[in-house]
Amino acid sequence: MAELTTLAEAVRELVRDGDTVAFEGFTHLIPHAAGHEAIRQAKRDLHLIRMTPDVIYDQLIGAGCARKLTFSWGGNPGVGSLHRLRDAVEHGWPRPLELDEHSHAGMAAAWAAGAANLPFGVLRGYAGTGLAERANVRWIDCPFTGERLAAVPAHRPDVGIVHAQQADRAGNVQLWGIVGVQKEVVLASARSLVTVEEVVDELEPRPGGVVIPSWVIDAVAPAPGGARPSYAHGYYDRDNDFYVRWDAIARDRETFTRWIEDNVLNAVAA
Amino acid sequence: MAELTTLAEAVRELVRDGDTVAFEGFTHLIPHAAGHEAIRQAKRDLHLIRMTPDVIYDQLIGAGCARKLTFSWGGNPGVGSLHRLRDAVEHGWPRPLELDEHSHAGMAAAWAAGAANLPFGVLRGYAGTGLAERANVRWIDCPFTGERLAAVPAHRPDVGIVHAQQADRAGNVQLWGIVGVQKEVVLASARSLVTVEEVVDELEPRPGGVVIPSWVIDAVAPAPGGARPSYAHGYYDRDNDFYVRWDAIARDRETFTRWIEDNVLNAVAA
Amino acid sequence: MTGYTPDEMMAVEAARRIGDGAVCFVGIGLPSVAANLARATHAPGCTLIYESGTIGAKPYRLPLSIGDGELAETADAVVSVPEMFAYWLQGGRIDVGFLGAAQIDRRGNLNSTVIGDYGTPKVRLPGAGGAPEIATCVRDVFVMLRQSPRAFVEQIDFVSSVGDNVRVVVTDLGILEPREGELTLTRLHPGANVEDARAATGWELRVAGDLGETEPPTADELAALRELQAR
Amino acid sequence: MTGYTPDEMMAVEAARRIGDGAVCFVGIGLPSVAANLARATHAPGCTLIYESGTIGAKPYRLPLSIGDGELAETADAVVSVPEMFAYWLQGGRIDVGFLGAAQIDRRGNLNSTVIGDYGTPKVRLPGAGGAPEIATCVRDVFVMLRQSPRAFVEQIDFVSSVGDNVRVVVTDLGILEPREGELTLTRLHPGANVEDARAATGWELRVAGDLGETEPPTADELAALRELQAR
Repeated sequence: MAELTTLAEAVRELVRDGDTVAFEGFTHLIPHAAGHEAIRQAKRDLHLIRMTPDVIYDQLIGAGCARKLTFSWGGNPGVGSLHRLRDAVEHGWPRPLELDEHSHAGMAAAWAAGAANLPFGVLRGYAGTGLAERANVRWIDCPFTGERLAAVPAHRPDVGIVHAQQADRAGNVQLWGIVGVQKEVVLASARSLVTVEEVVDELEPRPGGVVIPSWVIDAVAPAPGGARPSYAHGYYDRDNDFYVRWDAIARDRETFTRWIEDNVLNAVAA
Repeated sequence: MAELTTLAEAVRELVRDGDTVAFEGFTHLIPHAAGHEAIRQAKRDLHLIRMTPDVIYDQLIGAGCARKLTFSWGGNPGVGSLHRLRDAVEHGWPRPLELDEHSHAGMAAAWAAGAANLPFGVLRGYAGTGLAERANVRWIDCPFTGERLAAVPAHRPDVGIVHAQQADRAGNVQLWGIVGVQKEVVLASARSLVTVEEVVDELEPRPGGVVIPSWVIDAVAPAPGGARPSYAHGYYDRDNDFYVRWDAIARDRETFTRWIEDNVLNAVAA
Repeated sequence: MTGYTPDEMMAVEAARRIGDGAVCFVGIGLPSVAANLARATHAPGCTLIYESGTIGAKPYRLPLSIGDGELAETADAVVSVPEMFAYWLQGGRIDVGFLGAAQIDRRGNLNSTVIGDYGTPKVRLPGAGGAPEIATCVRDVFVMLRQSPRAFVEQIDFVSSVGDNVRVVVTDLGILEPREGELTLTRLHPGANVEDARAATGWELRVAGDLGETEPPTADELAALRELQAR
Repeated sequence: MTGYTPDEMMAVEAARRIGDGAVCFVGIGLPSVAANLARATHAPGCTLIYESGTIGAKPYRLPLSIGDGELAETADAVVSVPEMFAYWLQGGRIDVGFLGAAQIDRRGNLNSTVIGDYGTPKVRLPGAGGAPEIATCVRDVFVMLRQSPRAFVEQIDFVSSVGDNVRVVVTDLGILEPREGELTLTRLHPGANVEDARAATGWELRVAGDLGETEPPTADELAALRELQAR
């Protein structure tokens, strides 16, 4: 059963230095508040996983929380580069960042395999690409047809963190709109935290709603606005201007550091 | 794009003698009307696939349509045996029936693999059982951990037939309630037919609704009541008494044959 | 309370073994009765999962099939069958899984496939269904099976599922639990004796040194059970 | 109609190549403009799929990200990301997939991963994302890319996706199509000439014997495009 707790408490209890942690969210419900809490608590040596690391991962990396990144597309969507990610990869600042790079299809298969308690996922993928040499991909032959297919190791992070619209008081969670890989992340992770826009008396069944039962979640923490500048379908829109502004903020180490101080370190958890 | 047609026309065009055909439905939305149409059209030498062949498969088998059955549980739920299935297996009446037997988990993995255009599905399964020797199961080693896992060949039938509650006039389909493997069957099959309770102007998004777009379906045919004696969530309930009555009807070859004549051959398609 | 049937004893005893908060994979028949009785009495927080895809079903009436509409209507979530088997069962999310069978051996291996030879069967049974993976993927397998020499056999005709995770066999005569890898009579239901149990077992049945007696169904348990079945 | 921008020419020309009824896997930027323009004009029956999981999205405004809420609200179905990649992309359900890149070679191989050496990059690009499997699983790959010697190179620094299914490259100068396995200039946009195209290509660009000229955007096309972008 999920414990209803605070964000600060949940991050303190669940995330340990050196852990493999996924703050997931595919273009929607990105857990910014939880990422900020990890920066505030100065988590270190994290191996971060996410299909589409964007601004919150730029912040975690620039703040020195990460030693390794498993990902498939790391950019500021519609804007350009993630300058903190690039600085870490290109110049080792504030520390070098090891990359474990996949395709979206490979990452999606790795999440599904993790949720299904399989050691690997299978896909028709990677063939002919440079990722086939760089990524942690191996090849298996179909035992029936002999066809060669790609295999990726399952994602089984220590901690999976996602954001959702609602939880009920028993800790059951519902999200809707674009649902991404959120359910898979919770199921694939040894420990899980779901931050939510609000806690309600009863989850009302909705078209497209995905319900994650309380008993597969470790902690649920209210974090209203916890996806901003990403969005929460039915609650608030994406702050597209912020993504554009982020480019200038992240381009310079000092501007970035000041931004983190002003907006994360000296801010209080929701 | 799915063609909106009649059940008789759809079965005539899509199902050919000797085909591998799945009339699927897991405890709900079982496509009885389509099965009856196949009996009326005297389809022969079919290789039938279904996780839970029940009364409609007993009828198809007893009527001599099938040469082979791929399945995981073949009974009359809550009642007992399928006497026509047993008679075919035990005594070869009206013709011998080859069995290709799996577990539910293996069948589910085979459907998911078929929908995903993979040649095989992987699962932690079959180990230690007699099915491991009897079923078409092979073993693969995880290329990362060395763990041994079971592999099953993907289901890729010639024809997949399912029943759903609604289609719109463009042939998009929605089903809800227990959704089973219906989406996978449509996607895994070379040709597909969806029979529906009704054709509506617009599909209204519903909690738990699964939408299958028109452009992955070959034919949509109205068949009101087409799941009876199974049920269609929101339309009518399961006729539990019929399942009980079926036991006596199917127990005897003559009673069965008369029932098929009276209720299928001399009935008209919806 | 004096009068109760063997089925009632079995359902009550199985229900008692379901902890509050347990996640149970339930089939139709006695297991569904037992799980719903537990939910109606001491274990309101247990979660019922039917392999049709309904997670957290809360049926008011006992379902007649694992696909009853009420299971979907009352469930916390309904998932596809591939997801049920991959993410939930194989994912290791289930605490208790119920199995029945036509035959059981002393290791808890079960046969629900065929009586006689596979190729030329005396009786073709429905088949294994979910059993092979339920038996290995859930933490605790509960078997519910009336005891008879035809069912409790020295050698089963086909291994539909393996007995490694079988924690208890609830019969109409008593309780068998694995002791040093062999199903051993650990309790008798009121009115049954060791001779009955031995006579109903096709192998040389071991009897636990600390053989106990099952609590008969309490008035409350019976009332709850009968109320449930009368709905 | 005389005035239009190179981007408008690219969007219009890409849109024209989307048949009514085509199922398109769409990214953000010009591909999304092109696909939505096709839907608004000659191909109302085309299906737009965004890799965020929205099938049959019908956005009124051009989305700013592949995850815009309007895509989910207007979609026929929203599926999980694993399902999108397994059942729909790998399942072979997509007719047309759009790709962009930082570099392309004469075989249509694309680089969106890194400029320079992988281990010590000059520029770390965002990465391949969906491209490796889009490139191999859809029937027809459309590339949209402004032509320059930095982008159209003899040797790309990293193969993010392979060019086997690239059917057309729409640039700001013209159209390249594979002829005998090599991307060949088959059309010039109005106002561009072969020398421009050669100068903007890092390899010895082949020119088709039947080199044609692209229809300039019609008044209707431009009006529809601008109306779409003004929303």
